[in-house]
Amino acid sequence: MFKKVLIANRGEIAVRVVRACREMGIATAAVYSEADRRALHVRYADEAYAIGPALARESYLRIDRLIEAARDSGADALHPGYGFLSENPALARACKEAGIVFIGPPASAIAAMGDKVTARQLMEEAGVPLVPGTGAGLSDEELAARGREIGFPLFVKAAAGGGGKGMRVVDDPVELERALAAARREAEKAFGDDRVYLEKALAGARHVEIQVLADAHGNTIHLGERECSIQRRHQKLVEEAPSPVVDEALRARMGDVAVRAARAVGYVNAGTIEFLLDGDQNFYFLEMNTRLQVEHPVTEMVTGVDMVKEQIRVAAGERLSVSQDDVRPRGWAIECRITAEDPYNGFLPASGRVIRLAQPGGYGVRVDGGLFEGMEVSLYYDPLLAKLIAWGHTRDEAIGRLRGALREFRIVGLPTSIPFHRWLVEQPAFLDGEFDTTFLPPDFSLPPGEQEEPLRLAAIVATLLSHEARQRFQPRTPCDDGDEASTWRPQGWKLAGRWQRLAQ
Amino acid sequence: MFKKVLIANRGEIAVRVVRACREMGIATAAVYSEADRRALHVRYADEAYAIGPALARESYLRIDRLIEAARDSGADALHPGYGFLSENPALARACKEAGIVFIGPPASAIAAMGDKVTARQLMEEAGVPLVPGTGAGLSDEELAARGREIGFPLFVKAAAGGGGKGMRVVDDPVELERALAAARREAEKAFGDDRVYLEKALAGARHVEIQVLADAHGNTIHLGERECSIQRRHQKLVEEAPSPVVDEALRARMGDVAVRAARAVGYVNAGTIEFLLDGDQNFYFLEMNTRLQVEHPVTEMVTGVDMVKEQIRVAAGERLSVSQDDVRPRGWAIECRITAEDPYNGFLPASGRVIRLAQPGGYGVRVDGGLFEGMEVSLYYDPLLAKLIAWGHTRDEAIGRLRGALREFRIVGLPTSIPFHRWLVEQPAFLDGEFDTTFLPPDFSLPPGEQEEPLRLAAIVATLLSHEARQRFQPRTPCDDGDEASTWRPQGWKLAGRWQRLAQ
Amino acid sequence: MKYVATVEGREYEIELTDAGVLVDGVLHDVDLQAIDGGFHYSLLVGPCSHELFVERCEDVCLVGLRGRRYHVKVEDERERRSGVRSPAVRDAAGRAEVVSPMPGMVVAVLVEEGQQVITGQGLVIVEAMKMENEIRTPVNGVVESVAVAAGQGVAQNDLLVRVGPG
Amino acid sequence: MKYVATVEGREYEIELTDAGVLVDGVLHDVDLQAIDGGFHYSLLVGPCSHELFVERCEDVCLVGLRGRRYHVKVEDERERRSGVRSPAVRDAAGRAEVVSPMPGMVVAVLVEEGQQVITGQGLVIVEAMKMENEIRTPVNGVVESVAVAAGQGVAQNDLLVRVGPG
Repeated sequence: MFKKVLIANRGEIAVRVVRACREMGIATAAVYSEADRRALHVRYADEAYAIGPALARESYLRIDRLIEAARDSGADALHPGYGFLSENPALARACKEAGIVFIGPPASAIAAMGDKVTARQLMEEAGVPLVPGTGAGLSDEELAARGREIGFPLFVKAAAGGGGKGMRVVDDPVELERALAAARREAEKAFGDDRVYLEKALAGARHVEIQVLADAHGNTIHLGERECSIQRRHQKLVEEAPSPVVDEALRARMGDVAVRAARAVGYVNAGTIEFLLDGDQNFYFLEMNTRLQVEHPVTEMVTGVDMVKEQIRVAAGERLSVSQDDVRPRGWAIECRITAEDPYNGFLPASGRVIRLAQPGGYGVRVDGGLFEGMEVSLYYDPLLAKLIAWGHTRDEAIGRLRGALREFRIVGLPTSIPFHRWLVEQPAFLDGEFDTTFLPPDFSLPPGEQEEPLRLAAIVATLLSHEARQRFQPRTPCDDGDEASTWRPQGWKLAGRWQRLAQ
Repeated sequence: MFKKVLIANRGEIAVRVVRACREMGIATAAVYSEADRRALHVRYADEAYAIGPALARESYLRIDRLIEAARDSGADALHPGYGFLSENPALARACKEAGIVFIGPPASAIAAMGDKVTARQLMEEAGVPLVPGTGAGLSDEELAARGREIGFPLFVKAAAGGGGKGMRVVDDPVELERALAAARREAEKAFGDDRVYLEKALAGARHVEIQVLADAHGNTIHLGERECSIQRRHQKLVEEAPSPVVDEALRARMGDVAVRAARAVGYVNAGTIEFLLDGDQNFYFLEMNTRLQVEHPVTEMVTGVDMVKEQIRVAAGERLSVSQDDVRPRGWAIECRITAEDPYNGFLPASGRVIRLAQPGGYGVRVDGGLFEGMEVSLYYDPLLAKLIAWGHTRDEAIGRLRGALREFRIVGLPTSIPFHRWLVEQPAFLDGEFDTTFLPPDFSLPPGEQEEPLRLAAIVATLLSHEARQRFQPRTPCDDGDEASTWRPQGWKLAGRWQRLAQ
Repeated sequence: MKYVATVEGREYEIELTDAGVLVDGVLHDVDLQAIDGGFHYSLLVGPCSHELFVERCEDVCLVGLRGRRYHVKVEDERERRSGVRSPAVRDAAGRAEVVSPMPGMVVAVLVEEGQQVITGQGLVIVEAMKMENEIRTPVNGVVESVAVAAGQGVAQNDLLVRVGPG
Repeated sequence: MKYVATVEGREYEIELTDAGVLVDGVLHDVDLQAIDGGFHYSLLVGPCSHELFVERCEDVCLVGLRGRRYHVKVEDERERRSGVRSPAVRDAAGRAEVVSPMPGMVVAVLVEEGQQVITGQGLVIVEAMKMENEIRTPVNGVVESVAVAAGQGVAQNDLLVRVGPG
């Protein structure tokens, strides 16, 4: 087993990897940009190495600095997390050259699946069903022509993309033209590759993905599906396992196809095959994510398998600790991505300081986060603050736990997506499991509440505190201000007692 | 199902019950003493009722006030939690008279098991194996004589007792005499009943208990065992499920006996049969706790059954949601009782204000607590602050998670038992599962660490902060002090950079 | 003492009396306790328990409740009569001032001064959180001025483009 | 600047220099950052990462690290020479002053003035957290004075019984 793992990431996923390593008795080395010196992953790791300024391309995206930090730390393995360089085969190759084990699939598998067009070809050969679409490397004019043939609505996707980046949905030829330019620009920027392709947008389809695990000894298994249809602009907001519409037979079929897909690219380590699933139980390959997914915890909660530990074991040449027969899901798990976005305002990214934090607890409640009091949330990185996962014996129980945990979760100092999640867990369609990827329109913004009571309560509290402040800011003598300010504490307001009535 | 449940308790267990009710869509009414107005259970409940001064006997032990609060709130059921009045049949009877459902066993079962001597007789009749001992109601002289017959070491126990209160271990006749007086005094005070009895202290025995659940439709099942041998002065500190020494066959045997014991007293609701287990897989009835146990979460984690919800269902006349066949334990769970006690100082109770709090998170980690920043920990109540529970596929994995979570758990402002737990999870005997109830001697105090490094680090940090404070408290002008004090923030000390070397 | 609290356009007349808090004349039995010295409060109204956070409470209080954040303006009678605290309302009078709805970086400017634009047409692309956002004009008109250039960082509510009547 | 820091009886000579922190002459590459403005710190010594809490830092700093709390006394050279800050040491000189090791309530006093006691003999029973604790004499001797009575509350370190030489 490894002695020390360098974690080439930040935020909650870096914390997640620190935890797995720590539990396995492996030392951890974190890396941090200038914006992250005080971040949780830096403090939870055994060691920490500065790798550059806040801008990701000057730090977390610098392969040279990551390799140098790994060398300085004496790490014998590197975990890429998700995002950043996790699906860049160059990092996997640089690790290999430096004699450091990359905790992920072979560079060849990353490259094969990373080029979405190559991936489509490989999958077609392996007999994996595909969504109708084009190849890449076509000009805008060629794409426009093919687009008309396939029919609208269409997705414009980046050949090198993934995770919704550089992705656009278009409804007609005029829109297509504009979208191609924007998608190419975004793809060039995000991946250094402006090739795009088209894919038919299937109406009413769900996004359902299969988790696979493979070791270097020829064992490839799947851990069942995740339902990820609650998205806004192709960004997942809520995921669950299992899916409300996948039965045992469909799960077996999808799992078989996913395992076949992984084998087709010589896959080793954890990976995810994303499918579109239509109302007739037909499913179509979308793409393979050759890394840990943000939403891996829901699979962990129902299967009991620690996926990060499996990744590490597999990378160290060990066998998977579970066989396909050992995978017996229990209960239901749902994850909410708690982000620094304002759901009342079109999910605008927010920044600010976390001045108070209260995390939820109790049975079946898991928080994977990088959150702490005093944290400065900046706009440099992904807005994900934490993942709240609730497990229950049944979907209803899981939702009940989620509802309670969302009430307990308090992040004070900036807007977060929590109100959206609180809203979602009351929506009849969500409660019934009746939704597809169009559940949230692209421009979805949370409607303001209609209850009068919270307004009244806020008015009462603001008035009491304002009143108190006004009393306080009438200094009795000009000089005793300073000290009082530092020791003053808001007093209790109790304008009518109840206990007194009882005590008599 | 109930509309509203009054929770006749405080602290973490009141929070636990709020969560269960909330998930079931049942409204909650908390009660609070004057010391608990700001407590978590008051804030998490839908309603809260003041019931008196801080002293428990003026508030949480006042049946009249609890019933009045239940009536005021319109609650149709009352959950007693553990401790306080949970095993006092008078509360169960008062509820019945007030037309409020008591979420617990019938008063008759509480009374039968509450009198430890009656309980021994009933169990003997039901064919449950007993530890050799005496009846109660004997004089000190009679007990002394019988004690010599049974042989030392012996336990002196309160007939009305439970949970180690009023319990003493004695090694010889001289000690017995003194212990009888103290035990009677403590029992009189705690239970209003000074009867005591003797029980042989079995050398090298483990404390292993079986969780039972029974509904009013004749279903009585068990949820397997909990290992509770890590005790200090008969106070449990760490519990786990399963026990390292209980195999499938023994579990079935103990479970059968436990179910028989429960049936013998017409038991309905959740209860626990405590056994002593010797090295030859013989087990002896100790007592039955006719309430939820502090350590119920470890059973929940391995069985997936939410015990508080089952309690509520059963009390509402519903059937248990699980049958004996549904109970298929998965993995291992260990609980640490995080208390306000100083393990370096003989576990002396501590009080103080929680000025900073960071709770652990991630996979397999559960915190059931009443903790919050700003909490004033007083000496009025039990020192339990929170329960940290870690689950893993194996005992080793659970311990690994526990070790990590204990590192992450930060309660700043007062001493806690966390250092003890950190120490425990490194002890070879604990790691091997080789321990009995004598693992910790009665006067156990945690040895101070022998590492030099933490001393040096503490010295460095204290020096930097002292230095900074000295600089700060040399005011430049006599008048600009006040404002600066309120805006001042400790600056970063970075006396030699690393990033600069990389950046060049 | 009498106050008027305004929250999301709704006004409450609030009077603090020895008997309790009168809200629009209705007596509320209020017990407000600070949990940790200034941000976090427990409020009992009658027996009903509420948790609140107060991020700041100056001219306007920012109160967090049930996951939402409410801006509450509190004025006493004198302030209200004199209108001292009423905030200035920005008035674009015929023009649309298109501001950045988020902090980010300008990736591209799609229009130039003097150009005719129609409702919904893209003006500027602002990248934030790795996503591109096309900022569009809410009105028909002529671009009067462009306040930003590609590569420039912008704060939330920074002016991007001023569109005048066509 | 040179300081002497004393923690659990161990003294460290600590010098703050531009090159780093010299601890007993050994250079430490130190990066200390406050996390939330005064209680919680992240410390890097070289690459090694440590989390610390500082509950207070006046005459003596109370530093929490790896679950333990350390009392650190920091003196600069001048203070150390003049002995200004050294705390007075309580000296019982032949007597044992038995104090309550915890806050609680005195349930029973087991001895009276003038009574001979032997090491380990119970003096007072203090109840705390619902448990009775027998407080015993650490020495042989005669009870000089009993400072408490049954039913009385005591704070931690309150004197219970003074035992003099027999």
